[in-house]
Amino acid sequence: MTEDLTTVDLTTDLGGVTLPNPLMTASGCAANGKELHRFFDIAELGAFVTKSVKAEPQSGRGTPRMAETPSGMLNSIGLQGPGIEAFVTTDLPWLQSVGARVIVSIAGESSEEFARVAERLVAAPAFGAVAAIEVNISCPNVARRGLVYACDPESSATVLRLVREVVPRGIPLLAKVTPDVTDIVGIAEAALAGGADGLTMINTLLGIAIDIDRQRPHLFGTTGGLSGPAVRPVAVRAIWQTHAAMRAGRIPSAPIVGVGGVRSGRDALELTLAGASAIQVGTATFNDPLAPVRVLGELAGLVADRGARYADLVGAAHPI
Amino acid sequence: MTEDLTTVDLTTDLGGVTLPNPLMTASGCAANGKELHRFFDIAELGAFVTKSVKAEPQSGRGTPRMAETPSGMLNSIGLQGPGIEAFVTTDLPWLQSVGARVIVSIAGESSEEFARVAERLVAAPAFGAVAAIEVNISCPNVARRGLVYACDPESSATVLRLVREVVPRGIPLLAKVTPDVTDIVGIAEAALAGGADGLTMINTLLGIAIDIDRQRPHLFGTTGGLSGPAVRPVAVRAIWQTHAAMRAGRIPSAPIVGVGGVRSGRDALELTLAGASAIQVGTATFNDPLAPVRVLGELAGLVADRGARYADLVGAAHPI
Amino acid sequence: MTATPVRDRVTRVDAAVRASEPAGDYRRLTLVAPEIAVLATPGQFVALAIDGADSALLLRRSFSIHRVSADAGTVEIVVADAGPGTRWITRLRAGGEVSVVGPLGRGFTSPSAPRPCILVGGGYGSAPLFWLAESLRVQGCSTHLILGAATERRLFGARSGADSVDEMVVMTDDGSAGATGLVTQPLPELLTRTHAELVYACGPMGMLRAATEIAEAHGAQAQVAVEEAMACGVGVCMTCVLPITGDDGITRMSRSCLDGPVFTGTAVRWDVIADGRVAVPADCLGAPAVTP
Amino acid sequence: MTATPVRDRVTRVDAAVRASEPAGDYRRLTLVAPEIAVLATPGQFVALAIDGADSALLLRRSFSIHRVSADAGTVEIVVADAGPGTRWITRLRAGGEVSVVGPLGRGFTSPSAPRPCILVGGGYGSAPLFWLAESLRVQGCSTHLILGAATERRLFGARSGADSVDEMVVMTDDGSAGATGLVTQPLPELLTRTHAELVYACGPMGMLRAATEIAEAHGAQAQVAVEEAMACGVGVCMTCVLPITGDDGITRMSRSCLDGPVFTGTAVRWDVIADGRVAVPADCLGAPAVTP
Ligand SMILES: Cc1cc2nc3c(=O)[nH]c(=O)nc-3n(C[C@H](O)[C@H](O)[C@H](O)COP(=O)(O)OP(=O)(O)OC[C@H]3O[C@@H](n4cnc5c(N)ncnc54)[C@H](O)[C@@H]3O)c2cc1C
Ligand SMILES: Cc1cc2nc3c(=O)[nH]c(=O)nc-3n(C[C@H](O)[C@H](O)[C@H](O)COP(=O)(O)OP(=O)(O)OC[C@H]3O[C@@H](n4cnc5c(N)ncnc54)[C@H](O)[C@@H]3O)c2cc1C
Ligand SMILES: Cc1cc2nc3c(=O)[nH]c(=O)nc-3n(C[C@H](O)[C@H](O)[C@H](O)COP(=O)(O)O)c2cc1C
Ligand SMILES: Cc1cc2nc3c(=O)[nH]c(=O)nc-3n(C[C@H](O)[C@H](O)[C@H](O)COP(=O)(O)O)c2cc1C
Ligand code: FES
Ligand code: FES
Repeated sequence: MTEDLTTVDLTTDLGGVTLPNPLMTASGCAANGKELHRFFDIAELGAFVTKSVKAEPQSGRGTPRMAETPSGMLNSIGLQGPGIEAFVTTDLPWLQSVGARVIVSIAGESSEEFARVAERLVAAPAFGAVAAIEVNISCPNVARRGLVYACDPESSATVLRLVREVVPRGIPLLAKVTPDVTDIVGIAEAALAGGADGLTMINTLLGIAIDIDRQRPHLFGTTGGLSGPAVRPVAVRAIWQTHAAMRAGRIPSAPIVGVGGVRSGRDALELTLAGASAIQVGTATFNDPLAPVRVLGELAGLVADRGARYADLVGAAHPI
Repeated sequence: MTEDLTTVDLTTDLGGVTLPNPLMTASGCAANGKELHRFFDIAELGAFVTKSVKAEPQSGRGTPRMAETPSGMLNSIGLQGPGIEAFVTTDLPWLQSVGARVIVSIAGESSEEFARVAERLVAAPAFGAVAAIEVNISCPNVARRGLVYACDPESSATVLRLVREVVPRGIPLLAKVTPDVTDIVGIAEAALAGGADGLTMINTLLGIAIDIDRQRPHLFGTTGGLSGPAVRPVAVRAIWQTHAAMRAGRIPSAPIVGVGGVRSGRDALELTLAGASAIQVGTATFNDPLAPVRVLGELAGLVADRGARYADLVGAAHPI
Repeated sequence: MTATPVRDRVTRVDAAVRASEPAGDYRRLTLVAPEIAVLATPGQFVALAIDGADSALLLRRSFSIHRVSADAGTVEIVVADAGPGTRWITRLRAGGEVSVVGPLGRGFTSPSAPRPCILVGGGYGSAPLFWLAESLRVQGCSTHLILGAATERRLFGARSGADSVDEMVVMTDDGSAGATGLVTQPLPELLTRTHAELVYACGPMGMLRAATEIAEAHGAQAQVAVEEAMACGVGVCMTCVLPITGDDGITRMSRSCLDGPVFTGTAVRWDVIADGRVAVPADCLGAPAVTP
Repeated sequence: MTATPVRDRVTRVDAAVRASEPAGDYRRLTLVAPEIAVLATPGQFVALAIDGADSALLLRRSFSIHRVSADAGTVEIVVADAGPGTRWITRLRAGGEVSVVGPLGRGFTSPSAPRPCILVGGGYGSAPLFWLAESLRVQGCSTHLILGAATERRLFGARSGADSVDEMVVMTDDGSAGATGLVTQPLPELLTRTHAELVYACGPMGMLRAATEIAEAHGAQAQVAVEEAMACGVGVCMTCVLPITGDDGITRMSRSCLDGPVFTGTAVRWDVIADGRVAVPADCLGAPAVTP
């Protein structure tokens, strides 16, 4: 690192909201803040992204809920959480009390549930701490026999539209999409058309591990989500394709929050150069509870080395 | 290993053709045999799968053609090869001369090219060495602006139908599919309906790596195919879902050749328990040129430990 | 990576390996981690990273703290070679380095007044019990330890352990050391004889359940240290949950890395735990209407 | 893994590390691999795996063979710490073990009759040249070596190398050792003076191209050892290709691990090589109608 990192301009724009730096936790990889705050001040991050919350308390699935895989892992948590009521009365005020900029991740089994959760959130006294809402459309739609919302452009657009109706304009909506689709740009386009101000990509890839001794799936829930460095090339590809479509004017321009396999500042820069305006650190946090701030420091050093502002590097690897 | 491995029954059926064991090379990861034959006798394998061959000679892409990624790699070769004419006059006779059971992988830019390649192959004097034909539909369809055949059920079915017309009944056709789709079971179903006797899954996942120093994509061809242990959970999932659909009678039953991230006998058994009747070793060969036979030996030991025949373990992790 | 400031009684530190000694089938490692040594209490654990940034094994591995020396600034663990991660750890030697996060979780709770206590350890599960026994003894409790394992080589502490406790009984499944039988076999007699009201147990799930039931039948309370697969160890991933019934009678899927690893035995919903799987009880908070 | 039978002059062997010594910015490793030592010729290379089955680095790393001792059964390589893979290798010490595949590729070709030869090595590119020089000398050739690097620490063999050759010239970009300038600078004068008809060059692409052009201008032939990124090293992946023009005048994308790494300098299509990228020449066999 060549210079004083505090002078590096890391600010980034997220659909109208300016963050002091692009580093975030990833939903479901940082709980709701207290646990990591033992290791570092979570207000140092550009934003803190909470675990996806649904309308009611959720027990999640049975265990085993995880399987380690080469340079990654499978998880099958089943969106365990306290429900939006407990979230707004307990978690959100605490996040506000420590000065965190919060991105609340919301989920639902129906598009109405998404809207209901968003509505309750907007009404919360601590809503002032919320910088953006991440709409986790990479979860199963009960009405369509469990087909994931983000596997279908129309369902994706519907969820965003209903949520947009209840969320004030100044709060950006980020649609979080899955890479398990034939055409991720088409899903991104639909989410933006529905009302998303930005995209978070990628959620986990669907995977399975078999316990060869017991001769059955390793996870209680059979399938799990693959994450970690193993999937980084897929995340970079998804960001690249979507950002390229924006540059070419094929879909409207919007900020992309990059996530998938980021473990170091170099990885964060890789996603940035592909087109991400902000970076989430997920599974790497399990390896190193300080990963989000460590990556932030490393990224700051790389940006400084390049004598650049962070914003100048977004998408800079694109030829046109 | 508890017993003499030569007594273990490893035979497997591939749509009417019985192989002495389920281990194979993966297309494009073993060239056309001579190179690996320096390390081990390729006739020991259940089958040797050749590099996908097109009608005409192909230069492939510029370099860099590869990027290492965590527990995997990206490749962007562009199907470099000699063309079917040189293949049938040079490579195939050599493979026959060493006694290899050959699975010829064919590719094309149009469904007619696939058929033309198959026709020429069938007419070859050394065609007797061919145990099966693998139809690599995970490659771009020029007529549909480069959309990969296996991303679309209809195109997949068409290719298989045209190839089936020119290939004698006794030679099984294996459709090789990509995991980069929303519904892999739907593609499998279409390929089987078109005339495939079995499925090979999975081909590589689309990925990108960025060179953060030069600030441009690492690969000459920008995108590449992700392979290696990193993608194994995706391969297991694809095999599981497809085999489950067969067990449930939702699609016709057919053998699945499993490929993706296999590095050890344990990995091979994992794919087998998920539903694969044969196993290909690809990227692991780059780490260890003896990987295909080493995995075969390890798998034989695991099958023996379980006091089973290999065929009994196919899909054995499914609850129903 | 250097040691991070202690914000809340937990830290991440690059620990030098001071010693690695064989102990039967296990290895005892002494790690230099003064920040952790001063904070830890018996029953807590540490999470070790497996090699550096180029390791394909991303997740930390958890180990009960065997003992600490605040003076020497060391933390000791006892490790069984159970797979690739623990193999890497058992191959560490003096002079090596390993990233350690700790102390983690809630440890054992001491009785409010001096009381006889029974400690039950299966396999390497006995590792944290000697330190626990010593701290109970300081508090005036008498300590009775049952040590068990499949075979002699799987016992930990059978030689040196007797010094830490008032009474020690050794059991092996195959009789290769001590008496033949399960580690829980002497428990009823010991409970009756000592009038102990507290049983501390660490070992496999089946043993913890048996210890809980035997203790309950004798009017005693069991504190059990569970071992659930953990992706993070610090409370952020929700992989390590167990159905635990709270004082309010409600069962929740609770994180064993944060609310445990020590739980009151009767709070654990043993009824849904079998063969390495844990189902969500139908009466659990937020349980799905129909189990998937 | 044990050594495999040699089927065709190439083998995979688990080699013990006999020695690892610093050499300027590099490390020289001595590996025990008798099967490889007996087979290798100058200009061939070996491919080393990075750690075991739990390494996230799956691909082998290639290194020119510095020299072999058939008697001692050893193979020596010179390694620059250029990234995570080479870092792991440079940290290997005597007593360690590494999986080695070799000997790989086609090495240098000797002149058909005793002739003066010029050898040009940039950075660690000089590693294979001393062994080559010794074998040329045995065949009665006089040998003239130009050794170059950015700085003194990046030179390899500047001290001991002089014994292997008849004449040695040292160049550094910054003048920290020998004369100031590029390694190819003394080449024209040397070609004129020695009437050499053969130039052997090993080093970065730019240097190989310059050596080829200077040799050609003096009516000499250059043999260049290239360094393309290789996924397999054994000829099965097609990642390591370069456009090479054959005797038939046709350019093909040829595998540098199998048909190289030593190529005739004028056969390499330098016109499409720039800044770490190699394009497919439009006249290449099987080139796409329109470059993508
Ligand atoms: C709170 C706690 C305390 C522990 N104390 C000790 C101890 O003192 N000594 C000791 O030798 N072991 C202890 N273990 C078990 C130890 O963590 C596992 O043996 C180890 O994680 C296995 O890793 P592996 O790579 O060798 O095996 P693998 O089976 O290959 O591991 C694969 C994955 O499963 C997880 N896993 C496998 N087995 C277990 C297990 N039994 N418990 C938790 N996760 C598992 C691993 O963490 C890893 O993520 C403890 C576990 C926990 C949760
Ligand atoms: C025929 C041949 C002979 C070589 N001889 C020597 C030698 O004698 N001494 C020496 O120090 N190095 C030599 N190299 C270069 C050496 O292989 C690379 O420096 C090394 O692969 C880099 O790996 P890394 O993990 O340290 O770096 P990274 O840059 O992290 O490697 C990432 C990937 O790119 C590949 N790669 C990166 N740089 C190179 C390169 N220069 N050449 C080929 N592949 C590369 C790696 O193999 C790996 O797959 C040789 C390469 C070849 C092909
Ligand atoms: C244990 C675990 C739980 C997760 N839970 C959620 C969640 O609740 N909502 C969500 O949108 N993504 C969730 N994710 C996905 C991550 O936010 C992230 O998109 C993904 O893991 C890829 O990033 P990574 O490789 O950095 O982990 C979860 C991931 C993991 C590993
Ligand atoms: C360098 C390379 C080249 C490949 N070429 C082909 C090919 O020509 N045809 C094909 O069907 N698959 C090709 N593949 C895909 C493999 O056959 C295999 O499906 C994939 O790599 C996953 O398996 P693995 O993880 O064992 O490598 C190639 C893969 C690699 C790494
Ligand atoms: S291990 Fe992650 S929450 Fe307990
Ligand atoms: S490196 Fe694989 S073909 Fe040359």
